[in-house]
Amino acid sequence: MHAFDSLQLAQLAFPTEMSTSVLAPYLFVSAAMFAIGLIGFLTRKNMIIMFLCTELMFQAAGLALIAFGRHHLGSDGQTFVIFVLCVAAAEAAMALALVVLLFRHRESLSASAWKELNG
Amino acid sequence: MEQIISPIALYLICAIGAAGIALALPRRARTRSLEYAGGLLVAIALGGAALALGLGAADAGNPMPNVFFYPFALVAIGASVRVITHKRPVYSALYFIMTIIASCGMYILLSAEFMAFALIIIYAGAILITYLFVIMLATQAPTGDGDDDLDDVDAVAREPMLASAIGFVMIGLITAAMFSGIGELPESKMTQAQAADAVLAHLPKKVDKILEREGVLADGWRVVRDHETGLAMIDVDARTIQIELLGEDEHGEEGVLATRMLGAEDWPDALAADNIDRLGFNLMHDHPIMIELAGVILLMAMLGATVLARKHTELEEALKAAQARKLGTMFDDKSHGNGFDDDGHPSGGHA
Amino acid sequence: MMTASLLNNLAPLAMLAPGSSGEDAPASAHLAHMVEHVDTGPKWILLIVFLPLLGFVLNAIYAAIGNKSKLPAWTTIALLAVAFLATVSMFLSYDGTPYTVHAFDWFNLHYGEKSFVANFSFYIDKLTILWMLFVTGLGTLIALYASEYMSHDIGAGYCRFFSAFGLFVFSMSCLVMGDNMLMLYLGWEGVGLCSYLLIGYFYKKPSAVAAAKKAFIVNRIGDLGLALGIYLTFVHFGTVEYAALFSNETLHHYIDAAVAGDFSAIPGEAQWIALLLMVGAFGKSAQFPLYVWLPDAMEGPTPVSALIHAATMVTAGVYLIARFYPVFLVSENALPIVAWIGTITALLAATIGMAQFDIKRIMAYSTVSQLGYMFAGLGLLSTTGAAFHVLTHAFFKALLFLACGAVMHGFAGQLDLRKLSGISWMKGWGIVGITMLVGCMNLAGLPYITSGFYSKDMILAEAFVTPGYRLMGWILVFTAILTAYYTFRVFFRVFVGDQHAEPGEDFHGDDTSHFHPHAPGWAINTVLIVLATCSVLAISLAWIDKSEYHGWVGSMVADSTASFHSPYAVSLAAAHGEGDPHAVAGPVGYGAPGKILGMDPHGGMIVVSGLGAIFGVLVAAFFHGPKGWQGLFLGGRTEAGKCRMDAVARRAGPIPRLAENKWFVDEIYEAILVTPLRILAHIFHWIDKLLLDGLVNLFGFLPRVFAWIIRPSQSGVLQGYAVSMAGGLAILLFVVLVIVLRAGGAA
Amino acid sequence: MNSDSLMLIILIFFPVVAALQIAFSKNSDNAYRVAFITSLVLLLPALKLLDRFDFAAGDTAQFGYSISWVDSLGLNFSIGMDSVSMLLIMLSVLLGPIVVAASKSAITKDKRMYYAWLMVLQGAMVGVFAAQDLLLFYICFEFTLLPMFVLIRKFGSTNRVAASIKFFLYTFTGSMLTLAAMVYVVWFVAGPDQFGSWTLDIPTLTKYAWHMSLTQQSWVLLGLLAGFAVKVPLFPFHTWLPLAHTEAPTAGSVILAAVLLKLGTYGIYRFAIPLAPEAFFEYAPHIAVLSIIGIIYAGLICWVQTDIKKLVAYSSVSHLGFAVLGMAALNVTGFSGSILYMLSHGLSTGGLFLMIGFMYERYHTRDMNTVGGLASKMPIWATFMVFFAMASVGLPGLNGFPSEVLCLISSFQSDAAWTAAGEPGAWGSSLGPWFAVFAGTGMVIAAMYLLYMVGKICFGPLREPQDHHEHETLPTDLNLREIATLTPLALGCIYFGLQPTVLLDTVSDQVNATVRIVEQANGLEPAEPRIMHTDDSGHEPVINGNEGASHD
Repeated sequence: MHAFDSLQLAQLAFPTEMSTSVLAPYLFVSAAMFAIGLIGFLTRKNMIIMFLCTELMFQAAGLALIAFGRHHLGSDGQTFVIFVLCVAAAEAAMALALVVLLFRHRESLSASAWKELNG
Repeated sequence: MEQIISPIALYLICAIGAAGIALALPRRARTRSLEYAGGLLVAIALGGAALALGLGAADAGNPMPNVFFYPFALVAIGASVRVITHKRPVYSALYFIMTIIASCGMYILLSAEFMAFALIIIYAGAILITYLFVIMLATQAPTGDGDDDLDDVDAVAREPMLASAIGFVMIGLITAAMFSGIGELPESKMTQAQAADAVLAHLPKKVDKILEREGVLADGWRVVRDHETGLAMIDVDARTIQIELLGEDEHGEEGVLATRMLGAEDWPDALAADNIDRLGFNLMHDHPIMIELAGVILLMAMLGATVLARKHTELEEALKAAQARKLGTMFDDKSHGNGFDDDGHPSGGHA
Repeated sequence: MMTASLLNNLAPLAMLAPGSSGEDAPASAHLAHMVEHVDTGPKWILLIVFLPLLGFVLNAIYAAIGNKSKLPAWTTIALLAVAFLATVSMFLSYDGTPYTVHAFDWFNLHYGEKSFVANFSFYIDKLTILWMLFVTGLGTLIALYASEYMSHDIGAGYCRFFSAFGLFVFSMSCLVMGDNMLMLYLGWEGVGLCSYLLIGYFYKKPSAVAAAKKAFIVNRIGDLGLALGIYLTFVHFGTVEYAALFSNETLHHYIDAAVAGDFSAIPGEAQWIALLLMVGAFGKSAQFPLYVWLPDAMEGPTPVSALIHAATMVTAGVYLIARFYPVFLVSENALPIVAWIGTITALLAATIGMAQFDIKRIMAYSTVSQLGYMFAGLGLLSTTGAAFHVLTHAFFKALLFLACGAVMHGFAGQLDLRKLSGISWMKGWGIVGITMLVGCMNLAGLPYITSGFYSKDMILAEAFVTPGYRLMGWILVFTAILTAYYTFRVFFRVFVGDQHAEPGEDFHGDDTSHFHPHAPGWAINTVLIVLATCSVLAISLAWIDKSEYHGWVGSMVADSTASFHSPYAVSLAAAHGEGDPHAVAGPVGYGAPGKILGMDPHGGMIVVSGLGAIFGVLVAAFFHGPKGWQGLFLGGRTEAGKCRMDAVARRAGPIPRLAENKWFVDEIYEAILVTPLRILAHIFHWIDKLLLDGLVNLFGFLPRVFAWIIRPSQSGVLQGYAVSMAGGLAILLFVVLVIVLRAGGAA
Repeated sequence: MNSDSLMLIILIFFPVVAALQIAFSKNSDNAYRVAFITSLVLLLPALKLLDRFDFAAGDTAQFGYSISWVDSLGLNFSIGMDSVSMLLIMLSVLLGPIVVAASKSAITKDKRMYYAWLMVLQGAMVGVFAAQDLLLFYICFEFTLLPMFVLIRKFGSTNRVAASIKFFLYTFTGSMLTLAAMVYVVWFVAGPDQFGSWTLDIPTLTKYAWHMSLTQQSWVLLGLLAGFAVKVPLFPFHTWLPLAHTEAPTAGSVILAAVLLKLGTYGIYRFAIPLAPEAFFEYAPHIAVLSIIGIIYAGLICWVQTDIKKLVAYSSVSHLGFAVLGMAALNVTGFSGSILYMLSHGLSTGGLFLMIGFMYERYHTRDMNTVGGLASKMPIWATFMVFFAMASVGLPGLNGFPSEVLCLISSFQSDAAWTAAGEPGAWGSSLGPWFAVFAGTGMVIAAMYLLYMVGKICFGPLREPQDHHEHETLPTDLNLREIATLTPLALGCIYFGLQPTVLLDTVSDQVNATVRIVEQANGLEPAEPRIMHTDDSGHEPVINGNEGASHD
């Protein structure tokens, strides 16, 4: 237990406040993950990967929410992550169904195969 | 406001990272070295970021995150880079699981252990498996180790430079925004004790149970409930608890026979709200409607997915195209006035 | 000429104005005296105006129910006769005080303390009565004539003709009797409308329609001037009612200043009024340059030509100037312009009339020419002369037209004097011949025996005695000779000589040798006789009241606001020892009027113009007269179509041709006015179509262009949109960040 | 709400109810009957209102009725009518049965749609003139567009689609700017220094709007004119009109000419001048110049038209130039003349369009080279044609004349030079004799093109299209129904021509009130002392013209 104490494991240290200097690295990780997810969404042509990238961005948002929640010593952040999870699940279900549908039509997973909005 | 990280360093890190990602994104060129170089650059950037943040905090004498944070962060970001740079979707999905697991580690560091496990169960266990199913459904199995068998869809990234630039500009901006505003974040309104245990007041039965288990409460005693709100009369700051004895009085009527105040010395260690208590209470007490909505969303998604993925007995594309062409010529003819006979029937239809 | 006002040197003569009570009375005293008391007249006066209107309404009803008898004619004649009788009784009952009769309110706009009032009411003074007498009288007679003349149209246009006829007399009455300028304008446009309808009576003939249109539009140009004049009058004097206008003290001051020769004391706007009104008069009375419509107006039925385009409507211009004589007096240039335009018109029209072969057109040009005389008279400060000439001209020109109409009626529309000869000797045409001779003598102005001589003489003499206008006098005398020539040219060729007649274009038989002229009936003959008698009797008017007022007409004019008797004319009378003793002073600074042929002007005038007229007749006889006594033993014509003049005309080069084609004035107008205007209209049309509408369409098109430009951004590729979204978000974040940081820095 | 206000409300909503009835009834043959009876019945409340109207208080809104809608924004459903609105409402109501009756034989298909929209239009027209609330005005103003759009689009002739779109977009674009200007005025008046709370009440707005600075007023004026000038239409914003008129069905043309164009002049009179009096004073000469260009330009274009309907359409542009000129003169004569012009133009041009419609039903062409000389075949028609043409020419005794006279006199009167010199009649804006002279040429040009038209279509040898055959149901000449539709207009022409005083008296108070607004805003002396009598009583009023404009 003492070893863990020295490591300031979260659960035991919970009631203590978390300083902004601790918060900042989490946020940076969150931002980086979000950006990577974004880049992936923008660059990859495979629709499945694109959806994966959106999940990545959800993840980044979730991390930020939890980090902020911890900073504020509240539970709202976690609650919201639950909703994010819900949405992510719903999105995955719908999106993948769509992907399957679209794949059946074009025999391709490329997002560029669908250009009907071309003006 | 103190700068957590020097903006120049931040922007430099972003630039390096952008370059790295741009290099690492898939392309047809058979130069793996470029991808490695990209990976290296990303690593340098991340290392630089960690260093800068750590140094900044250390200089100011501020606390640093738990040491476990660094491996988790490294794995999370590295895996997510691989998610978007790997050419094979299955690997991407697996790397994504890795990202999630690393994130879960960070969740635990942030004392959100329930969410950590929920995430693993739901994401890694359910969602990603679905992804894998779909990937396997829609992609043919690789025939070799090289990229040659891959479609352009997977093998070539679309405008990597632009996207990387935009992405890292976003990082720069978001982090700049966060870091410039982070010092002004309001402190929590709750005391630590409140934050931890305020929820206990809402859970009088749980308090009764723990107190009984710990032997603090004698038989027949229980925590006093507020008449109107039904909250337990607990002062988490002062660590005092009001308890009462219920029973029949001399007239044989049910009522409060005695009340007493338990002091801080009587407060058992076990009397504390855990994370799940708080989360559950928050979820149910503060966001009931959103739960309903989430349920509806999930239901609709289920229905939608069912409907969308249903296999239609549809016309072949070629047949459709042929029909469309036919219709097109028919209307063309009409516009020239010779496709219809006088009664307005398409003249070509009977041929 | 323009700058030298007639009034410029009249200052010492101011006291000569009739009615002035003393030598020190201002020149405007007479005017002020005239409108000092304006009574309210009896309501039966309204009969004169509204009976013709009733005729119009009744005839319109006849037309609606499809009447096919002469009922419209008799209705009209009866109503007009009653109106004439009413006019006569108005004349007889007039006691020297002008009065107004109110019918109903028309314009009544009040603002502040001021108002714009123009009611449907009538102003009666002697000038009005003079005009109304011959308007209603001639109207009745010509309606009678028309009842026979138009009989071939019974059931078709008969009702239409007489309803327009009634409307015309109504409008003319409004014009003459109205008590304000807007009533005058109402009548003015009303007679224009009737003129339009009646010229275009034969509406299936394109030439008639074109002539009607031309008449209306050319008149409208004049009307514009009149309208602007009226508006300017209102704006300047604050009223358009005669009584208020003529009693306006500002106007009196202006007149006094004008008589003193001090035109700089009169504001420009006040002087412009007369010039604008003058344009209206030129239009209606067919003066140069707006005379072109009148000859074309002969497309209408002849009674119309006689009534509207000879006797009444065209004298409206003269009436206008006479009525607004005080306003004209205060304008430095108006009267000289009127005089000279009149002279030019008289000469020009006479030269054209000489070369025409259509007898009705000759009469039309002679009308224009005679109107020129009237305008010259007005311009020479002789309203009396002008009014007298209007009166005599109304009789003899109506007579001439009606005689020509009888010929036209009888010979199936034949009007070419080369195709007719010796009509007087045909059976049933004697009366026409005799009355025609009377009319011709009047028009030619044969001395002493014709009323036309007296009236014309009054104007001519005025020109000779007015300082600086002797040239005008000679031009007018020359014109008189020309008048006598072309008048008797018609007479000698058509009415005397061997009998010969070719039917006109209205003849529908196959063989012209079987053509029998259709001799006039009793109605036509009666009217001709009455008019001829009137023309002769009008001589007497020159002698009634001669001592005091220079004739009966002079007495009528003198008793109205139109009287500003020429000091020269009065001095002329004085020279005969008959005039006002005050006049003996004569125009100071000019000495006695100049002498003509060594005689005093009046006497000389008789000699000159009388001899001129006789000379003109003789020339006509020589060139056009038939052999023998019928040609006064001078003529040598044996055939209808050939005469001595032909040879002269051949030698004269292009001049006869030019004159016959009216000096190509119509063509010149067409070329310099109508065609450019039409081209301009087409240009406007294209500007409208292409430029303006094009601009509008361009604005409608711009969004499309814009859409076309940004359309490629809608590539349809999902990630394209995502990139722009992310980029946009980045930019937005950047902006927000910068703003927040700035704000934070400032705070 | 008293019974009189109820009458006014009936005038607005009863046609709409009838429209619904027509639209949802099963039997399309009844449509005509219902529409006709409705429009005829509407004459009764109109007459009652006319009877109850207090002519002595013509400058106040009578029969007022107001219910609150959105209090915090000051939105009300507020109606009422003063003398000017009253006249225009009467005109609109009078035209109702006329246009319905005129459509009887012309409309054979989609009757329900046609009459329903016609009835909606009828209600909206009354509404726009009765509105005392800015938003209500604007709603009705725009709501006249929609029925007209449908009428042109569905029932017009060959080029109807383009015409309807241009009509709609052009006028709609203009009125968007008008809305912006109106909103600005409302915002300004709601400001703390002014009324202090949101209001859309037109009299209240009028009371405060002139406090705006000249610059503000200029922009407001520009915005307001953008909509109204297109509607009038003022040169050079008129190009939609010939197209719309030519393509519209007869009833549409009649209403368009008789009422809808008046929305523009009414708008100028009711909004542009009172809301931006100083700016209007400043720019009146420019507006007058535009209107004069319109008079001459459009008149000359008329002269070279072969399409008779287009000719009359352009003549509207030319004629309404006089109305705007009268407004620009900014004096009592000008306003009176202008209002008279609105009414008289409605009668005479409405009549002309009816005539053309009747001819078109029989000959199916509007080309005067193809058809003409109809006097011999259709004498009654030709008589009416000449009559209405003469009314349009401005023949004295008919309706065009009084208004034309007053408009021209007004521009004479409002002369800056005379203002400075203290000459009589020197007031109003700074136009002058030259404006009157050039506008006056419009009289000559009107005679030119209208006689050209009458000469071609009525007179001359008979010309008919080669494939012409008699109409199945209509007689050669006008039938009784057609004569009955024309007669009220003709009688109106004569009555207005001979009794303009009645109208002048009616609008006198309202006009004087408007003049006072302008004078007040421009710091001019009240009207009375500036009318000077030219006797030398030493009373020389000093006029401060443009310099006197207060720029507070």
